[in-house]
Amino acid sequence: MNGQISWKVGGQQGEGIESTGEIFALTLNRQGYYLYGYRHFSSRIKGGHTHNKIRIATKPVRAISEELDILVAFDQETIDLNAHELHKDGIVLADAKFKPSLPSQSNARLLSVPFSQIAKDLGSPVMKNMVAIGASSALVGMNPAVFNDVVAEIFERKGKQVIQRNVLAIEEGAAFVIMELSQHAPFILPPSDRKQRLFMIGNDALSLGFLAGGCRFMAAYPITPASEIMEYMINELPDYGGAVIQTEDEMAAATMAIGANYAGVRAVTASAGPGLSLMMESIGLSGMTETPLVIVDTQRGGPSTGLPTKQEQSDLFAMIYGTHGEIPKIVMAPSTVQEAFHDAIEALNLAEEYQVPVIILSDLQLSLGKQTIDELDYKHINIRRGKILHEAPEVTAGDKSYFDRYRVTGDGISERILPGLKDGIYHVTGVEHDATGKPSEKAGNRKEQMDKRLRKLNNLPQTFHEPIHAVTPFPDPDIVLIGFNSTRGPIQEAMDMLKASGVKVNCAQIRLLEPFPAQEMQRLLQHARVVLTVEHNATGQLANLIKMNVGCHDKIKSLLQYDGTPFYPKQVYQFAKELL
Amino acid sequence: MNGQISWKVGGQQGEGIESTGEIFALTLNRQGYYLYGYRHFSSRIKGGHTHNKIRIATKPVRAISEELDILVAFDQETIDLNAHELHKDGIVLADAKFKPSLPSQSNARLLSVPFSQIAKDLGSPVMKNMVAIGASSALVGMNPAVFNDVVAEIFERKGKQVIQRNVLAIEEGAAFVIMELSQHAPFILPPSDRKQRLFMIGNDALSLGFLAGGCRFMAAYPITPASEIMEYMINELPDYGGAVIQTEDEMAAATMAIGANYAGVRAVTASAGPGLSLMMESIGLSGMTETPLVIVDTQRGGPSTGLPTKQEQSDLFAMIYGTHGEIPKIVMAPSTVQEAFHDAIEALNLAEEYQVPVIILSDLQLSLGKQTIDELDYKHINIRRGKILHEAPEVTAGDKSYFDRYRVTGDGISERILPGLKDGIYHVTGVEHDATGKPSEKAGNRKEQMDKRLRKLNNLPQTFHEPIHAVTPFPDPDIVLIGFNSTRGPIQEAMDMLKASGVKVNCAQIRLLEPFPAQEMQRLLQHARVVLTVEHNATGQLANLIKMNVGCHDKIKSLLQYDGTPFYPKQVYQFAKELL
Amino acid sequence: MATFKDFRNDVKPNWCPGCGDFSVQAAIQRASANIGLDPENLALISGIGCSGRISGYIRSYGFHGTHGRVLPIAQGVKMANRDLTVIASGGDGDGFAIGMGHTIHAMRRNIDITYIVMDNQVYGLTKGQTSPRSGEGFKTKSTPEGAVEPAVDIMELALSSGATFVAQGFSSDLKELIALIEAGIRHDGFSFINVFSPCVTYNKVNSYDWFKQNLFKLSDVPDYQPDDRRQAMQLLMDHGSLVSGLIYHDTERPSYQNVVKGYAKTPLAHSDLTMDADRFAELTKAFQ
Amino acid sequence: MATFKDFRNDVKPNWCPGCGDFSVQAAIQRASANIGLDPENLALISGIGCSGRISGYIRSYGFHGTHGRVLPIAQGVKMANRDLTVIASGGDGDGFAIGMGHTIHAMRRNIDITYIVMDNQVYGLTKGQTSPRSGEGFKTKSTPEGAVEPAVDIMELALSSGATFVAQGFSSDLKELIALIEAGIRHDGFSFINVFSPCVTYNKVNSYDWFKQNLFKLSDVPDYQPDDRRQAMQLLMDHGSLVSGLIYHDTERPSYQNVVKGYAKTPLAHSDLTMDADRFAELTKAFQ
Ligand SMILES: Cc1ncc(C[n+]2csc(CCOP(=O)(O)OP(=O)(O)O)c2C)c(N)n1
Ligand SMILES: Cc1ncc(C[n+]2csc(CCOP(=O)(O)OP(=O)(O)O)c2C)c(N)n1
Ligand code: SF4
Ligand code: SF4
Ligand SMILES: [Mg+2]
Ligand SMILES: [Mg+2]
Repeated sequence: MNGQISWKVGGQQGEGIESTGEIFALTLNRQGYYLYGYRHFSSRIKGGHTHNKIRIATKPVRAISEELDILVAFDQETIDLNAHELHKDGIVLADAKFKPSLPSQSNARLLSVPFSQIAKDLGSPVMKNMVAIGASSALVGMNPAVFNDVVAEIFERKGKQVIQRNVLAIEEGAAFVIMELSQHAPFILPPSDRKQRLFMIGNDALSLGFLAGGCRFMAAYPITPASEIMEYMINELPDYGGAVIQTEDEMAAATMAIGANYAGVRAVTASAGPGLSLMMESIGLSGMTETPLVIVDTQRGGPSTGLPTKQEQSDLFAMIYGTHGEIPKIVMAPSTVQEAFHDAIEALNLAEEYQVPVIILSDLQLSLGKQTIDELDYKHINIRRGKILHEAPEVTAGDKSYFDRYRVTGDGISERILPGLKDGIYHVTGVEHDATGKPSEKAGNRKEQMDKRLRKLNNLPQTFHEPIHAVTPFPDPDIVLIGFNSTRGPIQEAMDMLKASGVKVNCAQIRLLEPFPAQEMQRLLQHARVVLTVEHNATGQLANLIKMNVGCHDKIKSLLQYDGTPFYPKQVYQFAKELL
Repeated sequence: MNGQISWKVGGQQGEGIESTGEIFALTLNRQGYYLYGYRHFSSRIKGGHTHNKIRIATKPVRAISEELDILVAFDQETIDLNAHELHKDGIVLADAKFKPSLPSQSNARLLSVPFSQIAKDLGSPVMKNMVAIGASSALVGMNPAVFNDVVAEIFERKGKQVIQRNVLAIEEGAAFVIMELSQHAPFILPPSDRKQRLFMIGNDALSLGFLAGGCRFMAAYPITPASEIMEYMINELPDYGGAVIQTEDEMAAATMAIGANYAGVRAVTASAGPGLSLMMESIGLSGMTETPLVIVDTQRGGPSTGLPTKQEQSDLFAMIYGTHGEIPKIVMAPSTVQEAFHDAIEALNLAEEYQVPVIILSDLQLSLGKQTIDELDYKHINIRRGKILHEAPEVTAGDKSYFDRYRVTGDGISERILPGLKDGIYHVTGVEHDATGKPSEKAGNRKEQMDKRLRKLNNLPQTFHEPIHAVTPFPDPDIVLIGFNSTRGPIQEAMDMLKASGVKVNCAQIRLLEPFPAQEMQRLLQHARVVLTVEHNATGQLANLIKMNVGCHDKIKSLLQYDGTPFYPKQVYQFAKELL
Repeated sequence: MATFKDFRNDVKPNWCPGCGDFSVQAAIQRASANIGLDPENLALISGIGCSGRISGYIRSYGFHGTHGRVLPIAQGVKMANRDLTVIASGGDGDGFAIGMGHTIHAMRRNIDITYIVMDNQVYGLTKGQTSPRSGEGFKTKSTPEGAVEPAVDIMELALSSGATFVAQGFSSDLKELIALIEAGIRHDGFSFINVFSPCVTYNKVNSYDWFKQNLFKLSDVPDYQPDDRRQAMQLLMDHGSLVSGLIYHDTERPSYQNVVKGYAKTPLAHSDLTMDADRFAELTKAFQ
Repeated sequence: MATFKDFRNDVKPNWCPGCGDFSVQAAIQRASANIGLDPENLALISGIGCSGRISGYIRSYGFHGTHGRVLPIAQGVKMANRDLTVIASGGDGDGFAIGMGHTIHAMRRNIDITYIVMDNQVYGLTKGQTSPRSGEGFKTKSTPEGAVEPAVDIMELALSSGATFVAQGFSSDLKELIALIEAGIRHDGFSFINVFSPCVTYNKVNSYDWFKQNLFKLSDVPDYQPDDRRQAMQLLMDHGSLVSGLIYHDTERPSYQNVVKGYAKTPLAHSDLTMDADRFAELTKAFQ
């Protein structure tokens, strides 16, 4: 498989499948491999099929492949549901305990390994996961000792004996398979560069970005797949003097973050679709009062409660257009873990520079798909707080006069003062207001203030660091593949396949969704024959956004998937091929 | 003025300005004139300038004119703010008490009338409004006795004496002016046809439509300019056995209406932007569970609390796209009082037939602008409840089996059973579900159910009674004017002026905004040279909607007004003229 | 007549083995059968959470709504069809965090529904964050140093909200729980039953044993009269609200449906929706 | 030192002549001056309603938010800058209808802000509908036959919610009101002051006179000790909560800011936001 291996472990939720995958992957990461993980899980706590599929490579990967080399099965259901992915030389490692069998149409090889028995013999049946890890290592020709460090860390608090036992379990699992194979390992991993890289999910990167970007307060309400952000911040913010409040609901979360931002702290909230729908009024308040606000929307299967644990990208329009009335708003969509880190910092900066709400759109696969990345660049960290005045401008009309918080300026951005400053007093309201923030219904003032607010982002598509991440080797492409968020990997791999098959193909991930970079998009599309948006939704929202902002209705096609599963690169490749 | 008169009364809020206008207008309506009113008011209870401008004509009018014949002023501010609207033969009727004066640049004539003095002499200073009404009647050559009936009705409970006094006040006001003029009345109203017509606001028509359309439950939370709907229903529904609950908030209102609809009652809610933003999650629930729901959004100045008492049309995108994930949703936009009545009934029908949320978009001017209409057609009343089964289909698998509430059908619409029916049991959930409504995360089922739901409205643009109200005298127009909601009047009058000036002009009001009637719009636009959307918002939402659905980016222009005031026909005319 | 088996369907609950919610499910099924309900006359409205799944596990009309909105939905159902028995049910986060406003107002409004909360003092479905019912010091994913906010005293709040039926049960005492639910359904008005329903996965503090040790059983006070609100408040204060049984019962105040003027005595869902021409003419005449 | 005049600006309030809210405005201005506050150190956060306009009428940093969200905004402000004195203020609809959930949770959370409600038992700004505080039988636009829901007893609810400072004032008793606001601001924790602030336009029942006749003044009980929650509850029950004065005051429980681990003693708004490379390296290392 081109020096890559695709490995999957499956079983019942709550039975350690997640940690099995985690230990296996973390170790390989430390060995210098690039990994990309996908977790299939349900909206329940214990029981129900779950699996963790991991692609292992010597260069960066950002998509899962449809193929499978090794399937580790803790129950028959796992085999029944997943064996079809195995190619003919694929191997199932299954616990002998449940008397595994292969579906009749499968050509794969079944290795029945006494996971449970070995674990039990070593004193603890829960160690069957370790046996499976050892067995896996044997298949990829890895010395089981490489797991020792990770095992030692995990069981540190449980003492030496437990560590020893788990190490033994891994060894015995490996030994059993080596005996069984009586030949060399079938899936030898090519040597890695052994560099130490980061292994993380998008939510980790967003959290780290917030921390590094100076966020010191978060208010949030738990929800899948956003909770990790809150949980990370809860663990880390106290070290920075900051705090997290788990609020009573999402309206409270968003408005508390607005209050904190108003008072001068970089504050964020994070949620998923249902929470974002509840925050719409608050987002409008941020826009109208020109109070910075950063919100993460980790998209999941909608509508309503939908498919809470499944991949989707269907909140695009709701995030761009979803508050009554008209406000300036920034919607960013990182498409890699590194971009998530970078965009989190940048969102905090833009929110303060433009005094607007900023929504960072993510999706479940980006937020939760664990992957290896080269590094997070310290140089990305920078703090730009925009027009904050630290001294009040001279007060002209005695102590009763107010600071012109909403002064009409050329760029639409007014100077800001943080509460507490002497002689800086002003008023803030979600009602239309004059320059000092006092309510005003006058038609002329209204127009001035509306224009001022809406003008703020006019130049953002030009000044934004990378509104569209485009790879454009061809001046007159047959096709341009376009996506946002986590489809970056499948699209790039599909592009490689298409190129290899002789197609002139460009691709682009849109990183700034609002205000939309129409000119840049126009340039990308004008010489293309076909434009294909690759989207995890049913109505082609990205395609519609392009149609509205750019046109080109006739050449825009969409590959839409909304069954909860992420794209395979080959799917994109095939669909594109058929279009041409 | 072509047999029309434009009259305005102004003063401090809470001082009877509203009732002065009301009595004057209601009487003229009963005299057989067509009226169209515009209320300028603030978000406060007492104090602050308010005025009521009324156009009086012998044929239907649906716009205010920029001109003014008579200004009744109860304070100097009213003159200062409004005198510029008066043409050179215009007259100010002002209370002598405040020593009124005209701005120097005004050519109008000032008639200082002792409103307060006359009223006081008659025993009650509050009757100054009646004096002003009498004075006005003299200017339009109307016998002051025509007001007697209305006065008698209003003061019925206060007794004969009060009635008598008020009648006297009117008479004396008229007498004073007649003396003063010492010539015939300057603005003689042409004779009317004396037909009895209805005089109502859009909110009345919506309420009447709901009542006539079988709505028997409403849950709502007060907000300007929607509260009248709730208040009307509170007064009338008890006569039909129904009930209204004023809820604790808008989430409760929307979900309570969902519960009631689920249980088989036609139930509605109504609000404005802030409330709608809060209902977004609930709208998604209605869409996902295929539970009928009808919501009115009476648009007002946004964003956030914005301009609560001012005209705007800026919720368009939020209403169409504003819930996370993707649901089928109908958004209707009546553009006249009659259409409001008709659409209210139709919304109830469509919500049940398609089992979707239906949003009726209105705007402040349509909702609150009081006007004369010919009649509300009883024939519009019809009740279509869609696929409700009154007997459960045969149960095949014993008493445990469930009814296939979400059976996948060709048209996407499944049969519905109302709770309480024996053997009709099924489950409903906002989580993705199988045909019986039980949660399911299976990819295949997911796709089937999504497709089923989104397919439901495929044909609606074809079957909807009038997706676009178009007036298309020209096959190859120079310009097409397009609007929605209350801009119908200004657009039609502008069209007449344009035609008169030799322009080939068509016009259209879009009545079905979602699903968008793209084909019909395409036909309307294809042979036009210029397309002009006339919108009360700052970003040209309607124009963008057309661009997205139809294209034609190059020829679409927009006239945008978002200062809270409604369009004058002449504005539309002039803007269009300059474009050509 | 229907038996509790008629309230079963073929779905195997998603809950973790040992979860307290199994008992609540069983208790609703038993109580419904005991009072002679037929499954088709029961509408079970549920919130979002582990607990919220209950509407899919009981054979009756079921509506699994959005997080925190179980009570408005349930009230809407009852207003639409007053002949249905309506039970609303969900978690402590659902009812006392995001749904707190609705809970207080539903209690005050007194529409005749029964609200059963599976109170496990934690967020189960989102994998173990603190809930408004978590005790001070309780450690969760979202309170690694222990919760600093005291638990909301929902029983006192219920009394203060004007609820006319306030009870508390425990998953381990199925008999009592069934009796409370029966009484709750019978009560004409809003009945609130908070059930200590342990989460065996994320709450290692408030376990079955913990409740067995700490719960004061009202059945041990044979002469307790639940009709005295002051005494009920006193009782709650005496025991930090760790009391099981029927704590307060106002049998005098009529339910909402019975005081709303004009509201039909028969289900609105069965109304004739047509309007005759005369009536319509009358309605429009008001606008002349 | 600032005087109450420093808390005045040049805006003429929108309120109807005679509205109770004028007194609340004056009381906040006086109390702020009395305790030696400077206008720039006061952040006045207000809700939406007639009452909510107050933030525009007092010279201080002011934030007029969205309907019902005054408390989360105010708590966010305080968390961001603990050196600011934060007053949240709004109407009874704002706080006890749409904002009820936040009110209960803010009381429980005990962040050090002062919440002053202008309770007029009606919706003023939307022109006279019933509010959760309207009494049974109260006739409004939305209850032409009289309200059928009893008024929410917000004082009992506050006590039950764990509020550490619960007081009630009356627009006509400016002296008492000022004293209560001063005490509320001084209290380290959440202080709740419900003020009977008559709406002269839409509430003809609960008028100044009505309150004068019906309000029990705690100042008439010279030995009342507000530190006993049971006694406070008793008192409220005795008088149907028509009591003015400082009803309950818990001086022991620390405010939220003082129990949250790690939370800086100096205002977060003044934090140094930079992160040095070593610290960053350490953070990323956790992901290897
Ligand atoms: C609007 C919204 N916010 C958040 C969530 C995520 N969520 C699902 S269940 C739940 C809370 C679960 O706790 P609880 O109500 O106590 O139920 P339990 O799982 O403990 O039975 C949350 C926060 C959601 N579904 N919707
Ligand atoms: C989300 C939302 N819903 C409704 C409204 C309309 N609204 C404005 S003020 C108000 C209630 C006013 O009553 P209250 O809070 O008691 O304040 P008062 O005017 O009596 O001082 C309402 C319902 C709104 N602005 N926002
Ligand atoms: S996580 Fe807790 S509440 Fe949820 S099913 Fe498991 S035991 Fe029950
Ligand atoms: S309506 Fe009532 S609350 Fe509003 S300003 Fe007037 S008196 Fe005050
Ligand atoms: Mg719980
Ligand atoms: Mg009020």
